[in-house]
Amino acid sequence: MNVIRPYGDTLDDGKIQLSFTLPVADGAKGREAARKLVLSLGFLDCEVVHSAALSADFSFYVVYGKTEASIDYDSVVADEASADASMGMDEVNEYIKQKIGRKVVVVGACTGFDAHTVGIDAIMNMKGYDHHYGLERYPEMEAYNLGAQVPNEKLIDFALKVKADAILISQVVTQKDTHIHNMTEFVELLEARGLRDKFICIVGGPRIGNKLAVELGYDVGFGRGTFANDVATYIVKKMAGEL
Amino acid sequence: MNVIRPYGDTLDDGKIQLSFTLPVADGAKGREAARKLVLSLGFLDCEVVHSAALSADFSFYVVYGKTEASIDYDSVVADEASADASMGMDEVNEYIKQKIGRKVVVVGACTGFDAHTVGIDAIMNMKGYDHHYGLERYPEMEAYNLGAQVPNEKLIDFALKVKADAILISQVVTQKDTHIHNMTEFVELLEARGLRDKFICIVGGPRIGNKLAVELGYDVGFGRGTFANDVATYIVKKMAGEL
Amino acid sequence: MQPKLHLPADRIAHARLLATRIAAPVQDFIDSHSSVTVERATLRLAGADGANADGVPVPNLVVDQVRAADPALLEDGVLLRYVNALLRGGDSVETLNRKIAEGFDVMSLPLGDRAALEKKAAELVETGMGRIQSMREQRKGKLDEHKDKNNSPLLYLIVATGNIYEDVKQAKAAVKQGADVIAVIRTTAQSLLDYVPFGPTTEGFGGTYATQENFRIMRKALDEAGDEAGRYIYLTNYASGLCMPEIAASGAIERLDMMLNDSMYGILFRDINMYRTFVDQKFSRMINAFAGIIINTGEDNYLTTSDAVEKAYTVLASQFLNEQFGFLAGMPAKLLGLGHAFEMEPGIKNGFLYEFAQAQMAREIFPEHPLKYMPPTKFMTGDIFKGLAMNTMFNFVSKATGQGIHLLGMLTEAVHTPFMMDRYLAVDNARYVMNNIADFAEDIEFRKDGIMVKRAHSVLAETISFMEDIEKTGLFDAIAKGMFADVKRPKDGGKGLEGLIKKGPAYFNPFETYLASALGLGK
Amino acid sequence: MQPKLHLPADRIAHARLLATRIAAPVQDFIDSHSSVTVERATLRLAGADGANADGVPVPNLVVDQVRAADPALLEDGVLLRYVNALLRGGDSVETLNRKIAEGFDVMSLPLGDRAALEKKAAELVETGMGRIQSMREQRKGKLDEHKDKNNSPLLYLIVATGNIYEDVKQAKAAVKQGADVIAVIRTTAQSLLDYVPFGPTTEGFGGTYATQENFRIMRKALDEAGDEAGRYIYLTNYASGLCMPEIAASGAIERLDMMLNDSMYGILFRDINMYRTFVDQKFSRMINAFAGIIINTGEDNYLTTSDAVEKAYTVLASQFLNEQFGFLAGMPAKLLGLGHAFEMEPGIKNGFLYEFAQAQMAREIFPEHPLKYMPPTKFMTGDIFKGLAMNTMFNFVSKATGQGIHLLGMLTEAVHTPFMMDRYLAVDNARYVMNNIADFAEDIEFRKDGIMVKRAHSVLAETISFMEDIEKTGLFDAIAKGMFADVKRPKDGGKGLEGLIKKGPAYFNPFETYLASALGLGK
Ligand code: B12
Ligand code: B12
Ligand SMILES: Cc1ncc(COP(=O)(O)O)c(C=O)c1O
Ligand SMILES: Cc1ncc(COP(=O)(O)O)c(C=O)c1O
Repeated sequence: MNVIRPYGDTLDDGKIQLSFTLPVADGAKGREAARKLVLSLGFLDCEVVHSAALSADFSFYVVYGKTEASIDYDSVVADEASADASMGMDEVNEYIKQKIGRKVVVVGACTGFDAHTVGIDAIMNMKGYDHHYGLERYPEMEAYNLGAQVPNEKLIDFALKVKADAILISQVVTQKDTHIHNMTEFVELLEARGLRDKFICIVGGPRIGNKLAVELGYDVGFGRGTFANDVATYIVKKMAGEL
Repeated sequence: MNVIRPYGDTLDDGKIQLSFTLPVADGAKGREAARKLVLSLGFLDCEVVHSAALSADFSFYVVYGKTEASIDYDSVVADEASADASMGMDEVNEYIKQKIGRKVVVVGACTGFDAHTVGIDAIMNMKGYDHHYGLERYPEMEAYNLGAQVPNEKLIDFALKVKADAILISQVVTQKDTHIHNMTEFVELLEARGLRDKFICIVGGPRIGNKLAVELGYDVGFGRGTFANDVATYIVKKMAGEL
Repeated sequence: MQPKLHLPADRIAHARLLATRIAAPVQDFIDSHSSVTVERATLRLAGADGANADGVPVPNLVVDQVRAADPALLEDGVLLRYVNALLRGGDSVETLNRKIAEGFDVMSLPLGDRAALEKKAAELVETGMGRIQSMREQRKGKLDEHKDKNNSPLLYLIVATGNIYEDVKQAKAAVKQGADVIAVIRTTAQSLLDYVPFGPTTEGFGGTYATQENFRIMRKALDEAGDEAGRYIYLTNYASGLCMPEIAASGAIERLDMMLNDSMYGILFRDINMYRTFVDQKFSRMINAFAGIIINTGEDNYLTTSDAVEKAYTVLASQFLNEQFGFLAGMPAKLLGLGHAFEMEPGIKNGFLYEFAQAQMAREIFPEHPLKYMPPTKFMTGDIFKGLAMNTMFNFVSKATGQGIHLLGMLTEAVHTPFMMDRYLAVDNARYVMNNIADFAEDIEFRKDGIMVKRAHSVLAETISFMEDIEKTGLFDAIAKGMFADVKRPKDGGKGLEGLIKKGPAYFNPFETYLASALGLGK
Repeated sequence: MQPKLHLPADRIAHARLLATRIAAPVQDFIDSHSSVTVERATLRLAGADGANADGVPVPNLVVDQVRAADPALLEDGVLLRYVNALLRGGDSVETLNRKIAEGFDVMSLPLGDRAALEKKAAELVETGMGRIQSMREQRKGKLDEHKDKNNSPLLYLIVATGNIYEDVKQAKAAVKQGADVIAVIRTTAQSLLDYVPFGPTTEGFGGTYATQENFRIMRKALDEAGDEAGRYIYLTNYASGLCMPEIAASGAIERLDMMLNDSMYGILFRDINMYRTFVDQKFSRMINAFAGIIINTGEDNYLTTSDAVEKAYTVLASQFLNEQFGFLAGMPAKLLGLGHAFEMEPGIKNGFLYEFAQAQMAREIFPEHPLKYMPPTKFMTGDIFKGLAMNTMFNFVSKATGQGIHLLGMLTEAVHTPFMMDRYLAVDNARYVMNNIADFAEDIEFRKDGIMVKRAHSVLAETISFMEDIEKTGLFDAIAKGMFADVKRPKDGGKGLEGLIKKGPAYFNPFETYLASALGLGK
């Protein structure tokens, strides 16, 4: 057991900063409402240090609260696919040669109406991102980047055509849960066509977590700060049965 | 019943921004710990949008959470003494003439080790604060401002000497709850000397709430944004038995 | 504002000359073409409106009917057929619209007397253009009434809930907080729809459908909020996409004040066919110009994919081109809200000086243009506190260089579409900074051989050499070769090419003729 | 940095002349007086240390013993008696300290041979001063080792937990984040204690007791953290208060690098007697000077009670006086961290220009001084987002005017003493801004008749007229009349007057003599 709590300036003081809007007018009553609301979240102690009117019927609050909430750090399991020791590009290529013995084929796209290609480009394009080359540069990989706004159906067809080992999907827009709809549709299509087991299915994007991805039927999900070698490591280890 | 929830961009979406420190290293495990912690506070949904190392053993998190917590706004009772319709300076003087018929004597000080006089000066000094004259300028009041770091004992002696109607205490430093110790000591001293009923006891400061003040045995507490006329209104109404 | 950069006037003039030379062949192409959306926009100006039970708008129905009858007929312009139906049926525009929505085919009637048709068309032009003219006057009246009450630069806030009624709430709150301009962001991918949805809408993703009814709802709300706040609130929406001229038409009719409208955005960033886009942008801009609507161009987009330091010249080159295409569509400088952005990586040493220099450069090269300045987006992260600081610096540069239209940066840019409180914090920050440095621009000079002066000179030089290349290559080929924004767009690729129309010798479009003459455009 | 303000050199010279004239009579008074804390500081330099069971420090015990024996004896200086006890008992300093702490009265021994006493005292001077000298060399060694690795300006962060061990944690984190200077804030009201607590402490309010042991603990921690970070970390504490010289002595011994030390702060802001303060500040500054410790003066305090726009001249006047008293105590300009602050109300139009002008003015008038620049505090509110923006603007001005020591503003200034994350956000902001505008100062000029130039000229003019008034009135009377900071301090009022000592003809203080000669101070 290693119980931890938020830290302001003293161990276990439980200090947290919050800010939010309430759909009520600014004023003493609003501030008291803000305070009660925060207390109802289980804070022991709460100071509304600022309030301001956003309009006649909305008001903004800055609050510092103190909580006794804690978690056992030992029991926390990091759940980020890109988190820890990934292999570098050369290592991945070596690994493919050693353990797979043929080129690994990956297909990527930004699906649905999503046109945010910078993320998938960062993973796939030659030039890569932040000093990490993209998958196109991996000699032992064959990488196809289909770009923006690719319908799920089309992506699957293409993956079949090039005999892809892995499909990489990027989802950036999350408003109204579009990404969820879109990600779900993709997996359902695959399953309907009996193809789910043919591909390693990977999804990424700044608001994508591994948990969510797995829940929706993907093999893995990658969030912000992912680099090509993180994904490559996952793919090849998965193919080699080491994951 | 008028149930309200935090508002991000849609009614009842329950969005709240949080930031805090955890006494663990930055990384995937830390982020997961942050997420779990926020969930344990009763948030439904929580995105750790940023983390950074503060040192090898401390890390910082910015989080957006979604809560279903709500409160019934109708049941909220504003509890800020300075909140609503206070009389203006002229009105207060008129009120004293009409309903009290003699000068009202007030004594103020920044007590204990607290040397933050700007707040009590704002309430008492001639020039006042933000276009609200201080009590010294009220013709129907006699106001004594004893300044900084006044021991509680001395303040009481002085109040007795000038036959004060009200004692005004300012407490700004709250670290390690100094203000609580100090405020408590004052009331205990008064009670020990059998004087509690002789004075209207008022405390103020940026982190002082009315609730706290009343709990500690004061008549009332005033927070940030108080003006002289708010306090004056309270004193005279209390003296006239209208509160 | 005193110039600070000592930019050589002859080089600037040379760049403008290059822009005219680059634009000229494109303009020739444009003048001999129309498109389905140009035709639909014409119909809208004439009064065509409404949609059938499947949501297909009346203007689309009319164009489709003509095409179905004989695709070759499109070359005469579609208005003729609509006017014909009006005359033959003796209906009001409203009645005809309803009939068409209910299934009536305008091609079911043979063409009537040409002179009568032209007369009726001239009446429609008078009514339609009169309506827009009166909107323009209303705007002027309101601006005069609330003279000098707007912030300078204008503070521009977006709403993007997807639901027009929720947008109204957010917009009103934004006005209360101090916004001058409200832009209703469109739903994801609307630019790829080859029709304009009809009626009020409540279900968009990342934005709200641009529909004429939504325009009307928001216009009304902003007029109210503006009257209350004692200043005019500029309403903004997006023309860009497969329906540029139609949205411009609806915007003109509903008194929008600004529209996103870039001569190449659709090509580069939405993969819309280049011929189609060039044709569409011209007609849409003529409408914007006549309606007194300020256009906002999209140079900021170059920097979301390319590096802001390296590719600064693409922004300036695009500004010259957008200016030129604007002039060719009859737009005066004061309606040309040329775009640029504060998008450098925040870790760059002296990055602020480069940004300052470039913003000042835009100001000096385009002195009468209400420059549209975009906030940091690409390097925003979940660190909202860092983001707020970046926005503070951006607000500083904008005020210190006298920008015209200031898009407020959101501290949560990397997280979600703006919460109401995010917008408040943005306005509050801008107002603080801009008031606190109010006259800084007038109070300083740049060192003659300093970093800022050198930066501006070198960006101008790079721009000129880039534009010389483009002139040599030709704009169509330059785009095809990926010289802009690192994307290659084949000339016959992209969406919407099938909607391009070669004008026939009998092409009839009295609205175009009217606009061209009103805007002083020689044919 | 190129001057930008065109300030008239003759007026600046005149202001300096006024400062020498104002300081001269005060200096005469100082030279003929000592105080209990000057005596105790002398004892500390000689090695007196420790405390009795009630926590009364050995230096206080010695002084009290002398006074108890005969108050008149104080005029000879107390060191004599301590040396006498050492000689008579044949003890080491440590043994004598222990004995005193256990109750031994130095006055129980009659005075021995004068020559022997003087010789022993000279030995103590050599040891004591040697120790300080070696600390100075250690500092120089470390600074050379990590040359040019510090930020410019130096980033200064406070820790204020009340617990020295917790402070260490926070300080190390702050170093990790990028701080150059760590100041351990003192506990509330320590400045009013007429003794320096002993040993490590864990219970302070709003800060941690300044004790020699706490200094040592933090020094060690910062040396470690600095070595790890590859830069020298400056340790700072507060001399001000009733024990200025003693804390200066402990600081010199434990290799502090900076100390808050203002010639009038105690008088004005802590109601300490003015005679006492002037006497104490001199000796404390001589120690600081010899130890190579940069002092930070407290002009920012004027602005926490008075208006920063109106009373800007009080800051400049105080800087001239602090400079003068510094020179008189043997301090070179490079150790004079004169204070000023960014404390204007954020709603002021062009407030940024005034702040910029004033910061630049300080820089130009005090070109070699490592100016200490304080962040916004008074107008910080619970709106942490606004506060962050204000700090961003402050960081900008600081870098753009080449300040020396930059106190980082906290976004939670109005809420609580800094959380660890608050500090991180502060450093992160400063580093971003300062790198992003790195060479801005060199890249701009001020318009000759602009707002900034005018502002600086007018503040200088007001300062001179204010100093002329003070000269006429005399500094003691000027303070008594409330001419500074709107507070009136009666000459014989305030705390600590009873501890003032008129030096007798036989006053013996070889440390003072040594320091005066080492610092080149003529008597
Ligand atoms: C650039 C940008 C654009 C550009 C996109 C250009 C292009 N070709 O990509 C343009 C201007 C076109 C644009 C348009 C829009 N945008 Co945009 N845009 C951004 C912006 C500023 C940066 C995104 C970016 O490039 N990040 C850099 C890359 C490298 O990071 P990344 O995508 O997170 O990718 C990394 C990881 O997530 C991961 N990853 C990503 N994908 C994948 C896939 C796999 C398989 C793996 C393994 C990993 C992985 O690895 C990458 C490298 O580490 C963000 C705000 C921001 N600062 O984040 C808004 C943002 C994403 N946009 C937003 C919106 C709403 C839109 C619009 C819908 C607005 C509108 N209504 O018009 C439009 C519509 C676009 C559409 N149809 O999708 C919102 C999304 C809100 C939300 N959460 O839903 C954001 C957050 C802005 C905001 N606050 O409102 N946008
Ligand atoms: C100015 C200032 C100082 C000045 C004070 C000068 C003076 N003569 O007052 C100086 C420089 C001396 C100072 C010193 C210290 N300060 Co100080 N200081 C501040 C500062 C910047 C502003 C306070 C202020 O003047 N506010 C303006 C007035 C008008 O507001 P106010 O006090 O809230 O008063 C209003 C209401 O609260 C109310 N009110 C107040 N009192 C009363 C009384 C009555 C009867 C009523 C009815 C109403 C009322 O009415 C007023 C008008 O609306 C604050 C930070 C901040 N921005 O708030 C820190 C702050 C208060 N200081 C702080 C600290 C820790 C200290 C020190 C202890 C630091 C140290 N270790 O050295 C010292 C010690 C002082 C001491 N012994 O008390 C902390 C307190 C943290 C905490 N919550 O415990 C703060 C919050 C800064 C920080 N973030 O660390 N400080
Ligand atoms: C000129 C221009 N038009 C349109 C848009 C956005 O439109 P959409 O995303 O609907 O294509 C932008 C966005 O940056 C733009 O700059
Ligand atoms: C010169 C100087 N000394 C000391 C202090 C603070 O010391 P204390 O609060 O312990 O008196 C300050 C604080 O502002 C200061 O400026």
